[in-house]
Amino acid sequence: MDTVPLAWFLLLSAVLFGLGVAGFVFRRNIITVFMSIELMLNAVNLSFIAFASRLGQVDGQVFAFFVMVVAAAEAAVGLAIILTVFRNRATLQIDELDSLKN
Amino acid sequence: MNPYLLMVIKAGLVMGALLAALLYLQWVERKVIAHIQLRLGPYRVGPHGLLQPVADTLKLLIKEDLLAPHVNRFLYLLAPFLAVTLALISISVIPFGPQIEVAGVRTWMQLTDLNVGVLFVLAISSLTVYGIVLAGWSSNSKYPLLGGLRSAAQMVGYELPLGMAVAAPLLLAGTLSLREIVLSQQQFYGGIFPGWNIFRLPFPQVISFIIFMIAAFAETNRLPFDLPEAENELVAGFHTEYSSLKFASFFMAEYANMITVCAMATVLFLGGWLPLFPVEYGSSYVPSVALALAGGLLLYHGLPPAFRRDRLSLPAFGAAALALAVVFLIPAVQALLAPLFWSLAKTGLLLFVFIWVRGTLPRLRYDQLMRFTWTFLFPVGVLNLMATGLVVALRA
Amino acid sequence: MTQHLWLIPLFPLAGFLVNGLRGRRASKGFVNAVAIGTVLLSFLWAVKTIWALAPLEGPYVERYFTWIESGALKIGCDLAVDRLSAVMLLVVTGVGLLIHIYAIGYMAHEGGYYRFFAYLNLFMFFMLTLVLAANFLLMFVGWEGVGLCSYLLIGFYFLRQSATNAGNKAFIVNRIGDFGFSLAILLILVKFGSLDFATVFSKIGGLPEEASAGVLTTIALLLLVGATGKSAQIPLYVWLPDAMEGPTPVSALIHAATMVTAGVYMVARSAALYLKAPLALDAVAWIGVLTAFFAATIGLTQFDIKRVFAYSTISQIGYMFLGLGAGAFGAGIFHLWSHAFFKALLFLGAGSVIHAVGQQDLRRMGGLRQHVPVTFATLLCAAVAIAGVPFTSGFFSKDEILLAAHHHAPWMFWLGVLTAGMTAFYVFRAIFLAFFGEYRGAGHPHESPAVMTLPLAALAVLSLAGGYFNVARWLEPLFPSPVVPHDTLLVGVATTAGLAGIALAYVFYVLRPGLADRVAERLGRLYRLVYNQYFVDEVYQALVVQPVVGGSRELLWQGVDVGVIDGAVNGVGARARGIGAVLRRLQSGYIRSYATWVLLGSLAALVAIGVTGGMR
Amino acid sequence: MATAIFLIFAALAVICGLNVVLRRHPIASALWLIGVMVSLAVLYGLLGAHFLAAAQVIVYAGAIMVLFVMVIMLVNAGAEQSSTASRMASFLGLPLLAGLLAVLGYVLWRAAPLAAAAKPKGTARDVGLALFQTYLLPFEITSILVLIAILGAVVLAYREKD
Repeated sequence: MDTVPLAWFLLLSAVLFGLGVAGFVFRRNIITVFMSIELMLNAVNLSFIAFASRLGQVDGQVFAFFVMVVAAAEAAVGLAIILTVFRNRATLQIDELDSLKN
Repeated sequence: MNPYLLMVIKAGLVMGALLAALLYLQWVERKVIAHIQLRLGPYRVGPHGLLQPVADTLKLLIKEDLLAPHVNRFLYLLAPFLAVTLALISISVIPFGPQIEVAGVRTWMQLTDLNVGVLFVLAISSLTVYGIVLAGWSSNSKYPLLGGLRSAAQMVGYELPLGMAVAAPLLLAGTLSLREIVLSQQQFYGGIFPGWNIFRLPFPQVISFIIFMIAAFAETNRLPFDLPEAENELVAGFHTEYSSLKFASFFMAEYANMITVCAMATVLFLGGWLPLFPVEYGSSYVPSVALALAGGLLLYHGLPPAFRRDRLSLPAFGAAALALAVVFLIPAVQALLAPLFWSLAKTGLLLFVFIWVRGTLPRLRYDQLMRFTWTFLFPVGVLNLMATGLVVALRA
Repeated sequence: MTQHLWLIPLFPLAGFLVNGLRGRRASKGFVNAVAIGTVLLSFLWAVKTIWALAPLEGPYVERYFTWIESGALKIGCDLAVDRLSAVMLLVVTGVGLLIHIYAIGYMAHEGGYYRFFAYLNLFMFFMLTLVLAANFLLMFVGWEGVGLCSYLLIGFYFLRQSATNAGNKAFIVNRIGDFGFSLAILLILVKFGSLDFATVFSKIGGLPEEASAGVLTTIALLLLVGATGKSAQIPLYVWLPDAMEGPTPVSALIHAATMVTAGVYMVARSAALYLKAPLALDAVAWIGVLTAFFAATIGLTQFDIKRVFAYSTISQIGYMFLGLGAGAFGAGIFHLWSHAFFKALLFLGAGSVIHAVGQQDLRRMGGLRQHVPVTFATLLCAAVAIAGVPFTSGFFSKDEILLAAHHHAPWMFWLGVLTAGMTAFYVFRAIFLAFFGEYRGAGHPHESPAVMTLPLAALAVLSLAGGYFNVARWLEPLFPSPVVPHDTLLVGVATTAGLAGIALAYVFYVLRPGLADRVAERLGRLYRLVYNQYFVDEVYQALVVQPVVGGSRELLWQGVDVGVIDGAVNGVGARARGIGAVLRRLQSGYIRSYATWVLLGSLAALVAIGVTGGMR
Repeated sequence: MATAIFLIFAALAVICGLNVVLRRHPIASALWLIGVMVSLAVLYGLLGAHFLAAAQVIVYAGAIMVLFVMVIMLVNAGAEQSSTASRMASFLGLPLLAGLLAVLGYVLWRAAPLAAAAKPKGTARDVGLALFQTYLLPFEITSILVLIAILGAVVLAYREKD
């Protein structure tokens, strides 16, 4: 079985990360923004696992595992916050949630 | 032999058997429930309604394929496809027998063995919820949405106790490969009592088994947990807006899921293809004896049949069963098929339990359902896992 | 075999916890049972321990755990018993037990009943910790703890302004002494690298004489500062007379029998140190004899019965210091032992009188002999003991001290004899004023209940007979005593002084009642000086308190606090507000803008890493 | 073979990722995101990380994304409307993103190639041993974190009964 160069994985990771950043900055729906964050986390995980695989170490995978767990915790709390925000403001438009202004 | 060709042959065999089982499982269910309710069930199409599934399939195929104007088309079409695909995938890692040799080709009675087989099944089963959720969402209508929402909460809620229940026997087996899990249950206590995980010392997994089965009921949306399709509250739940073949897909997915979880339970807890008692005590002859008994029973009822229409079918099936019993006496066939028999018998028994429960238990209320998993089943599963882990660690 | 020394202080602590936490809702019977029971257990365990360890030639140490460990420094939580602490143990638990029992009767009608006993138990815990401690730091814990309990109990009637003031005064004055003590502990730590008694004292023996005399003298003097604070010696004695604001059992237990003698105990404990610092030892003797004399003169003129005894306490502790300073450590502890009995008895008897007539002014008493016969009889026992009437406990211990003083410096002996005469005079003055003549107060005095008189009787027996256990001789293995020839003549002089004092008091206050006032008038200015306690409080107020208060107010508060500190804080606040006004522009409230900022930041970070060569 | 698999699923991941960002409707984004995750799971498997591949599907696709879909359905989110409130994001966003990608690309281009390891680890046993031996404390702390997150989510989402 031939091996895929590490750089390809990293490139894919970078592209996905960039997509996540783009979603974070340009999307207006708060849930989509949140999903963009998950996309970024996934992209980083790919890097971790690719490095771990190429270095023959398991540590990177453990790190990715922790990222997943933290992502799960983050999703639970974040979605609870989104629900509460929606309940109070009846909107998911990120630009309407600007009570910090002034 | 070309491994790809072998793979294709095996896949074809498994798929054919699975699809046939799906067809006839529905017939069996209708029959069993009918008998529980002291009815006859399907009787008109074919002898004892044996051709009913074929008729049903035909009906569903030629029904009008409705596509409501308000649906989200892409997802609406994707959902049943997703449901049935995901339901069928898991069967590929489930072992049905040991390594066998047919015409000089040695192979396992299993499509493929993953070293994370259990996780694979869990992963696939965790995706099945999308079929239902998407169906509910894309239908763009009240009841399906409610059904989809309920289903998502229910399946996420019951996946945890399921995982806990699965983890406990894994601790005893020390592997995630389904094949090795079965092989780890090979010993017999006292030379006679099966060392299946459900009985396996130091800590019998009866509790895990019960938790697994309860969670499996919920995961497959079967009574008493069929809230996503509760017909008296939600019309038909997530598939209210579906008709024709797409509707059939959901049905197929449900039955395929049932078969998968029963096969999983067999592998994890009931020793897979392993016999109930050692070969030295003649366990290889059990299939023959069982078939012979069935054949005898059929002949006994069939020779002067209660209904005239059975005068041919009952004796014919009786004779077939007897013939099969004789076939099972041939050593070569016996070695090949006895494990398969055991594995199918156990799975079939569990499937019968599924149907039996559907025929007996009422449906739970939604809040009871959620409270049950979060406040009872999950804690019990965790405790059971902790106890098992402790015992295993102490013995190590 | 381990003796479980920790149990001795633990019992009262348990009592404190139970009474302190649950006492408010518990019945008086329960509170009594807990308070008395724990002290009784403590007493019994102490007796059992000493019995089991007899004859207790050397110290017996129990090490429990390392309390503080830092580098080479290692301070353990260790308890120890030797003959010295055995004496203290018996005094503290035995007299403490009697006073606890007495307090049941005395406090029967007071508010905060459970609180009182909880404090008493806490005091017992700390006092026993102090006594049993096997190193200076643990001793300091007990030392501070008894100070705390003293403060709490002096201010027990905290609704009375004078009581809280007295409590504050005791606490603050004691802080000065404690400061000295803590400095001494630090010096010991620096000098010896350990605080363990055994280690420190054995190292002292090996030190070169001249090279270390300075440090040792400094340490000893600092310890002496601590001792003068706790034991109410010149110049820090001013808190003790005011401490009489507390309930009488407290005065008896803490401010007569046990806590105030902690300084004596501490100096005796550090005998090895003082023997290497003759200058400090001399200072101890000087302070002791001067305190004894001056306190006695003040005692001559007071009319508050408890104040008379308070000055008497100061004076008697002065005796003990005199004994210590003369090198007769055993004699000092012997006097501590007998003093604990008769002074506790004096206070308890005074309490019984106060209980009977409802106030403390001797001028409003008189003729109580018939009304409170038991109290009178027992008080008389205490009085003869303190006056040094032959064959009472005070006779033996005081003579030991005076003999040692004569050996040390004859003038100290003569001053001591004079003091002994005055002591006899003022004690019997109080007795005669209270119990003879006509009753000058209001109401009908009545005898105290048995729960109060029985401890009085027990203490009376101890006061009379306590001297037959010669503590000084028993302690000889611990202290290298100076060889003091027993001189019958000197003993006779001292005894005669005491008897003369009694006779004089009899003349002044029984035979010719008007004489005392005429003498006081004749002396005029001198009498007023002594009557007002030499105006020491006023002098302290003018010399120490006023400058400190004034300096704090003018310089520290108005100058430093308002000007510098507040100015700096306000300045920081104003500056932050100004910066915030600028930075607020960035706070658009739009999450996406923030996200863009984050993006900008991470890009900048990446570029920075690249530029600085983190990227290869 | 491996290259083919990589190319297929990398392309799939990028397509799905593009759709996550480009689709107007949150539920569509969510579904495409699931696509990304499953593709990545396959790539993890390709890299020998079988356990993480399964965990990726179970945790991300099976749990987290179900939560997302549920919340989207609960609040019945519609397609998002465009708004231009954040001038910062509209003007600076694209150049900055381009800059970030440029820097990342530069890094990749300059990065020294890594020699392939003899045998990649990644079975459940490997990860399990690392988790429960080397990383036991972080693992336990993570479990506490999850517990706190559960409590937090419950407290946040709990509707007080009037």
